[in-house]
Order: sequence, then structure tokens, then C-alpha cells
Amino acid sequence: MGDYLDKWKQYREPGFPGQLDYAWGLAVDLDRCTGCEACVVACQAENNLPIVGEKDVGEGREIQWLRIERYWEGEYPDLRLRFLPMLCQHCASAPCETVCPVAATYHNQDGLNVQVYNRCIGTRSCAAYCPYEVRYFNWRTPRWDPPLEQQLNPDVSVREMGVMEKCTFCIQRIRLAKDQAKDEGRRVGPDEVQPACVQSCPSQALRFGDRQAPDSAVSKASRSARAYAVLEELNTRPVITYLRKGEEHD
Amino acid sequence: MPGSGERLSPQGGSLAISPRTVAGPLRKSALLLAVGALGFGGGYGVNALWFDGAAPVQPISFSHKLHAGEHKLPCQHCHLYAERSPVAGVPPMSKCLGCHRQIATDSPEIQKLMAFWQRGEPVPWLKVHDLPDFTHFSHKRHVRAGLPCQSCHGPVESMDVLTRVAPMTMGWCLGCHRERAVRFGTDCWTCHK
Amino acid sequence: MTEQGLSHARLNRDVLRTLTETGPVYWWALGLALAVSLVCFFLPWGYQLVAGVGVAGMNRPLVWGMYLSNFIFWIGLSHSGTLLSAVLHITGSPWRRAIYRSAEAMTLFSLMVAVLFVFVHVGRPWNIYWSLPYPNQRELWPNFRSPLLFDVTAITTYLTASFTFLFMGAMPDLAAARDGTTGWRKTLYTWLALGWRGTEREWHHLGWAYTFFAVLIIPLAVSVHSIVSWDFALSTVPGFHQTVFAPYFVVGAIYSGTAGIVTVMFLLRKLYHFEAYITEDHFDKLGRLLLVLSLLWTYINGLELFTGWYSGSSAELETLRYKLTGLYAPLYWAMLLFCAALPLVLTSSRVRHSFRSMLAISVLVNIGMYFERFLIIATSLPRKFLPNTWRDYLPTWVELAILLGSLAIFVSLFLIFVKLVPSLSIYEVKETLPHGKGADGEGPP
Amino acid sequence: MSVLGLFARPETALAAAKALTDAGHAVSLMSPYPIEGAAEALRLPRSPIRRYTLFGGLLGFSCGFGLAVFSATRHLLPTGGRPIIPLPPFLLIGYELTILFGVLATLLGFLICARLPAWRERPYASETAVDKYGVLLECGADGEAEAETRLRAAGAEAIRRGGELMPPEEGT
Repeated sequence: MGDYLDKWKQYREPGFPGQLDYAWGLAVDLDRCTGCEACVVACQAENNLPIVGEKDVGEGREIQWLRIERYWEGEYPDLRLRFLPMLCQHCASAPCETVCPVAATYHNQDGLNVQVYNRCIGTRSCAAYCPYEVRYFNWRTPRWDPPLEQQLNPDVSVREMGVMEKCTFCIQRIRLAKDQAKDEGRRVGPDEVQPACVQSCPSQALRFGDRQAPDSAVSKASRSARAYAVLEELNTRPVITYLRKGEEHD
Repeated sequence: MPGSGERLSPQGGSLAISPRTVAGPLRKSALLLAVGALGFGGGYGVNALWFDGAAPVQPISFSHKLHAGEHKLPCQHCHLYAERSPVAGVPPMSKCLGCHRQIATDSPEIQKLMAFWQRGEPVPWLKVHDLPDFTHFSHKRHVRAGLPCQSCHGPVESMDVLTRVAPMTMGWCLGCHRERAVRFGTDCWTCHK
Repeated sequence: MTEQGLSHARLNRDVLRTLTETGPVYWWALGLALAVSLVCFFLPWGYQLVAGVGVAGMNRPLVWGMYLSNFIFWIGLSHSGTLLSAVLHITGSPWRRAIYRSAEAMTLFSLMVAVLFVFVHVGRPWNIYWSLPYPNQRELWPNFRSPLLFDVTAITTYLTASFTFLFMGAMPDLAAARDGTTGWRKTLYTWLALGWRGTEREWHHLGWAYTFFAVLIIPLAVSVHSIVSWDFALSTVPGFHQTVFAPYFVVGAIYSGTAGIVTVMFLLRKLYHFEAYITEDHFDKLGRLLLVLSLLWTYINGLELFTGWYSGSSAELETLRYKLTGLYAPLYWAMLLFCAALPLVLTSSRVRHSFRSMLAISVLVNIGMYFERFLIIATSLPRKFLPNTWRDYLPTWVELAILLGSLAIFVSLFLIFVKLVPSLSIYEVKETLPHGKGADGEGPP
Repeated sequence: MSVLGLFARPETALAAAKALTDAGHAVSLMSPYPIEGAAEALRLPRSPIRRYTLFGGLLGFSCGFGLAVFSATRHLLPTGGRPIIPLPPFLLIGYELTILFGVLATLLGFLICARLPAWRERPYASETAVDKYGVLLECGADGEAEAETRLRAAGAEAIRRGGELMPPEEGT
């Protein structure tokens, strides 16, 4: 009886029940980003992103787990272009998770907002609920023109038509790192894992790591005076820290 | 008819009100339905008993009973990578021929193997334990956790024809992960990719 | 034969005749409706199943499109019958008797069509059973925290309750049909009537059970459309995220449902020659109801605009601007014209007593209400938070055809229903006939 | 055995039924629509259906809430930073199932109380579904004549008995 009461208390606690294993996070230094989109291409190659074709891109059905949004600031001639790499924020209070009727998306012990593709039934509610527009739907059966199908990553599912997909922080790399660490009887280092986007960023604008470790690059970034979160006012508690010099320092 | 008034019913028709009385026309359809259900059930049973994918007919009738049972070859003698990689590995043909150049060369099954070898073709083995593409399964993790191969593959050393014993469904995997209290072993992304 | 019995007998004959006597017009209408359902609904849907939801006009910010507006529209239309019938039963309004059977059938069929749209909407409808709670080999259960699963439970309950309510209310009439028909119909009605004899015991318990159904159904119907609104209101999307959404949807649903009843009443009266039973009085009462609902609806619409404006949030203001002046502004203003301005003419008793003007108003109200449902989706999702992703939405021919086809499915179901179940409640209309007056050929009061 | 008297007017039929009930006979009153006061006249107890409804509703609530809690705790999938057992949504599921089970229990209660469906043929005259009011008097095998007299005396304009009430046995 007391056992059930303890369980009940635990299950009434908000958030992940129990201790997180890791708390992966990403820091994006907007002052370093040149908008070169190397990360976008790396993501495309790593994660088997389908190429939807010209027509569907024109209709707004492109699939890029990571995209660079461009915003113009000011009036000509005092004009300036801002780049905002936008990817899944892995929100701690993610609106997309609660709405999925089949629990295809949920929060796991690594603090990741994960999507189980083959559980998805395609209600697209998560994408409607997502304020960041980072969930992508397979409107048609994805096809790779030969020989492109030869470069598909075997560690990542090839999603089928009618399924939602999104950035996973290259969870297959995290899994590999954890597997190796387990063999060696240690924990994964705070800056050991690198998702494809972080790995390919030439200006090192992206940093990835464990936010639980106080001296990891992301933890340091989140303590920076330049740190902010996109659409903070929605209280989705994203784990991606954006760094940008405030206007007052300009 | 004593005491009866005139026939008042403006619509006529018979009086039957009980659903059971009018069951006659429904009997035929009920019978058809029953025959259909029986046929379906029987067909399903026949299919499950004799035509299931659990024990496909292999191109060469290789006997695990002979190799692993009678000659007591350890599993990883042929399935080389089970301890260090996600896949256990089907032995390369040279491994087979390492012994069978000398042993039982006159057996018709070995001659089949030799024919494949001479044509330079791989043996088209049929996968018995086939997980879908969206799953991530690591032999290494399970072997290193101390699981004997038989706990998933069944008593292979006693099988002439290799048969899938475990259902290999998600619930089956989860059951073991729960029973052995695998750390975060019920997280979807432990097995899905 | 006594004189008194004749009007009762005539009522039975009049209603049962609609089951057995079928003219060529009916067969043409049914054939047309079925053909349109096939060509406009099932074939395009089959195409979509093969080619993917990409054949519809939806895109990334607007991942929900016309299919969901159709879903809300049909659920809304379903709020006419059973709810209205239950409310009027509880309040003991006698004018309910002639209309409630067909109104409840409307509920049932529009709900069925709405459920179809869930299947049309999702990307992998063949897996939709995963949202049902049942023990399975995956050892996985649906996510009861999701508003979509509230929908699943609410709609299942509503379908079951509406069907039971309709069936129980029709049982005595099915018994009358059993006695008055022959052949396969007799077999069917003997089964459906369960051996009803009209004894005082049966009437007594039916009365109690029926009242309890009505009491259960009123909070159910309110909850169903509130829950549908929470599919939207529980998000953070500007234009969706409003506390007024639940009453907004419920009022809108009853509004469009009542207008739907007027349309169906008009058609039944014309086609079945129920002039004697469905009278100006009914239309007058429904007209008053429509007027009240239109005022309520207008008020809540104003409230929605006000909260959007008063929030001061840039995202809400942009959504508001897009709604009032953007791509779909003409639809928005047409909606206001049809649903807020036009029904004001119902203040005139002459309008309420004219069948044609009532028909015109009810049809226009429903068109306006369809616009409302469409605009909820088509003006909120395209203007979410990040301006980089803004994009307009235009439905494709597949979506438009499926909308038309769904209407045809509804009509087909209704046409089949009126041939199978007495579309007028014989016993309840009989209760209003004074036993002792009236003769054959003379209409009931 | 039973004898059915057909009456042209509801008041006469009701009066006859009441008088015969008061005299201690087993009587049923058949009518094309519910007659006010019939239940009281024939001394029917207050309908127990409300207990079915209440029981169904309570069962439904516990099943709904229980199902939600059960299914959420079988496989922990935390979503949206909320608890595994959040109350507002789960109470809502309970609410919906309260109504679902309430409706089904009411239907069941009705069928039990009204003794439907009729698995055997019961005495019936189809005119009572149109414009006649029937009073069905139960009697012994030799009491048919007496029953008929009683019904005639109460104002019955026609009498049905025996084979006219039950259809001939069909070849089963």
C-alpha cells in the first residue's frame, strides 16, 4: 500500500520522474554564425533527410531538421542581416509532446525530446503545436535518385510517408558514445559527443554537451551575459541557448 | 371463434413480435457466417502451423544440431562478431570450407556449398531472426550482459532446422528489459532508431 | 370504426407510407448521392492514400487544413439533434415531437462523417487503431494526456449515446412499423423492436430511461465540442490559445446545428408532405432560437477579436491583422454577414413564418459557419511566431472534392435512414392528438 | 392464459385496468402512447433505472480515471514536463466514461426492467400500436369466459383470446 502511495507521489511530480541521465544541450553563438549552411548540409547527410523535389519545396514541404532563418534589420543603407539557425529546441515543457495521441513523441532520460517515427500516425498535431516550426512531415513517399540511396545512414531509420520527423541531436551518435563509454566503464564526457551540425560548423558557432556538467561548453554558454532563448515568453523551456550581443552593446 | 370481435387491425399482417420467431431467414446467413468464420480460423491455424516464417527452407540444409550440438562448436566460432559488434555475423564461406574441404565432401549438401563457392556466389541464406529496419539491436550489449544465446534464439544446438522460438515482438523485448531492470531499458530510443 | 381512431390510423399510415412507398425521385436522389460520394470522396481519398497527404494543399506552418475544418463543421452540425432534442425533452416543449427523430438522425450521421475526416486527415490512417486503448504485443497504450485522445473518448461516447437515444426513442415506432409492414421489413423491425408491446410497464421504464438519457446527453454534448475546441486552445498558437474557445465552439455548434435542422425540416416537409405535422409554428420557434444563438455567437466573436487585440502580443496582433485584411478577409466578412448580420431579420415574425426565407437563412448561416471553421485554421496557423515560416494556404481540388463528397455521404446516409426508420415520431405526435376530435382528412392541431 | 379486451378510449381502458388491478387480477395495459397515470393505476413500483444510471456513472468514472492512470504507468513516457498522472486530463477521461457507462447502464436497466427483448411470443394485438387500448387479463385455463365477461362489462368493444393473441408456431 505504502509502495503505491510512493509511486503515486512520484508520478504526481512534474517533469521526468527521477534523475535525468544526461541533459544534452546546444549553444548557438549568433555572433559567430556566418549563415554558410554547412550545418544544414551535414544534417541532411547524417540523418537521411529526404529530398522532396522542387515542386514540394515551392509548396513549403521541404524537410530540413536544421534551417537558417534570415532576418533583415534596419532600413537601407543601415541594413544588416541576421542569421538564426533554427532546430528542435528539445523543450523541457514541450507543447508537441502532450498532444500526440499515441505518445510517439516524449521526453527521455537524456533530456531529449524524441520522436519514434514508426509509432507516428501522422495527425500532425505536434507540428501545429510547435511554436518553432521545427517538425517536418513526410507529405509523400521519400525517394532517393540512384545512387543517392547508397549514402543512407544505416543507423538512422528511413522514414515513410505520413510520418513526422525532427532534429534528434544526432541521437545515433549519442547512443554510440554511450555504448563505448559503457564498455570502458565510464560516463560520456560533457563535450565528447558532436552532432553532425556541430562537427561541420567552420566558425564553431555551435557547441554541444551535457548541461549537467557545470564546466561543459554549453553550461558556460548558458551562463553568458549574451544568452537568451527564442520565444522565451511561451515558457516552453528550450534547452538551446542562443548567444547574441545585445543591442545596447552595438 | 368465441367472443371475438371483428378483425380491427387496419394494417393486417401476422402477430409475431418476438425476434426469435422471425429468425428463420437469418439462419442461412448465420450459417454462412459460421462457415466463413470456421474457414478463416482453420486457414489461419493451418498457415500458422505449417507455413509460418519461423522455420524457412534454407538453400543448404545446414544442421545446427550436428555442428553446435554433437560437435559442440561454440556459437562464436562461426558467428564471429557477436561479442564485439551489433551484428553476430553469418560465417564467411571460407569458414565453412576450412573444414569441409576435407570433411564430408561427398555429402550432397556440401557439394551444393562447393557449387556456390565455385560460382563465386554467396549462399542465399534466409534470415530467421529478422528485426525490422526501424529497430536498433546490439548483440554486443546482450552478450556482454552475460545472456546466453539460447535465451533469445532457443535451444539451437538441438535444432536440425533452425526455427525462431521467441516471438521477437516489442512486448517480448520489453518484458526481459523490465525483468532484468535494465537501466533506462524501456526508453523507446534504446531500441528504435 | 370510430371517428376518433381515424386520425391516429392516418398518422400511422402517413408515416409508414414513407417507408414503403418510394418514388423515382428518391431513387434518383439516392443514386446521385451515392455516385457523388464515390466520385468525390472515396476516389480522391484512395488517391490520397496511395500518393500521400501531399496531394492536399497543406504545408509546413499549416499542417492542419481543410480536413480538420470539415471535422469541426460536421461535429458542430451534430450538436443540433441530440442536444436540442434532449433539452426540449427535459423542458417539456411539445413542439419537439415532430422534429426530433430526424434531428437525432442528423446528429448520428454528421458524427459519422466527422469521424471519417479523422481518417482522411491523418498521414497513416491504417495505424489509427494505435490511439485506442487495448492490450497489445507492444505493451504500449495511448497517451491520455493528449487532447486528441479526449476527442477519441468524447466522440465515442457521443456516438454511442446518440445512437442509444435515437434507438430508444424510436422503439415504439419500430414496433408500429413491425405491425404495419411485410416481408424483409417485417423481419428487420421485429428484430429492432425487440418485442415491444406498449404495455404500461414498458412505457413507464422507457419514460424514465429516456429522461436519464436526456440528462446525461446535455453535459455530454457540451463537453464534446468543448473538447474539440481544446484541440486548438491547448496549443500556444496565436488565434487558438484562448479561454473563450470552448463556449465559442459550443455556441457555434448549436447555432449551425439548429440551422441544419431548419434545412432538414424544410426538405422533409416538402418531400414527404408532412405539412400537417411540421408547421409554421415549428419554424417560428426554431427561428427564435436561431436569433438568440446568432446574438450569442456575435458576442463571443467580438470577444475573440477583443482578447486578441487587448493581449498586445505582436503574434496575436499579426494573426488578427491577417484575419481581418489578409488572404481570407473576404471569407471573414462574408461570415460576419451570414452569421451575425443576416439572422437579425429573424426579429420579424413574417420572416420566421415564411418557409422559404427560413430555408435561405439557415443555409446561409451554415455556409457562414463553415467559413468560421475554415478561418479558425486558415488564419491562425499561417501566422505563427517565426515570420520566416509564414506561408498562405490554398486547398487543392482533392480537399474541395472530399468536402463535397462528405456532404453527399451525409445525404446518402440520411436518405437511407428515412426509408428504414419512421422519420416522424408516431407515438409522440399521437400524444398531442386529442382522442375524440379529428377525423380522417382533417389535420391534427 | 390471457384474454385481451380492446377499448376505443384511453379513459375507459385505464379505468378498467385500474378496477381489475384493484380486484386483485394480473393486468397489463397496452396503448399506442404512454397513458398518464397508468403506472400508478397498475401499481408499478418506482422505476429502479436511476440506480442503474448511478451505478453505471460511478463505475464509468472509476474505469475512465483508472484506465488513464493504468495506461500512463505501464510504460512511463513523460510528456511536456507534466506529471505522469496529471489530474485535469485524466479527470476529463473519467467524466466522459461516466456518461458512456451511465448511458449503457441505463439501456441495460431499461431492458431488464421492461423485460425486453421478448425471447418468447407474448400476447399482443397490433391495433394497440395504432388507435386501440388493450387490457390484458391473466386468467386460468378455464377462466377465459369469466375474464371475457369482466372485460366486456368494463366496456371492451372487442375481445381477443388464445390463438388470436399468439401466432401459430412456425416450423422451428
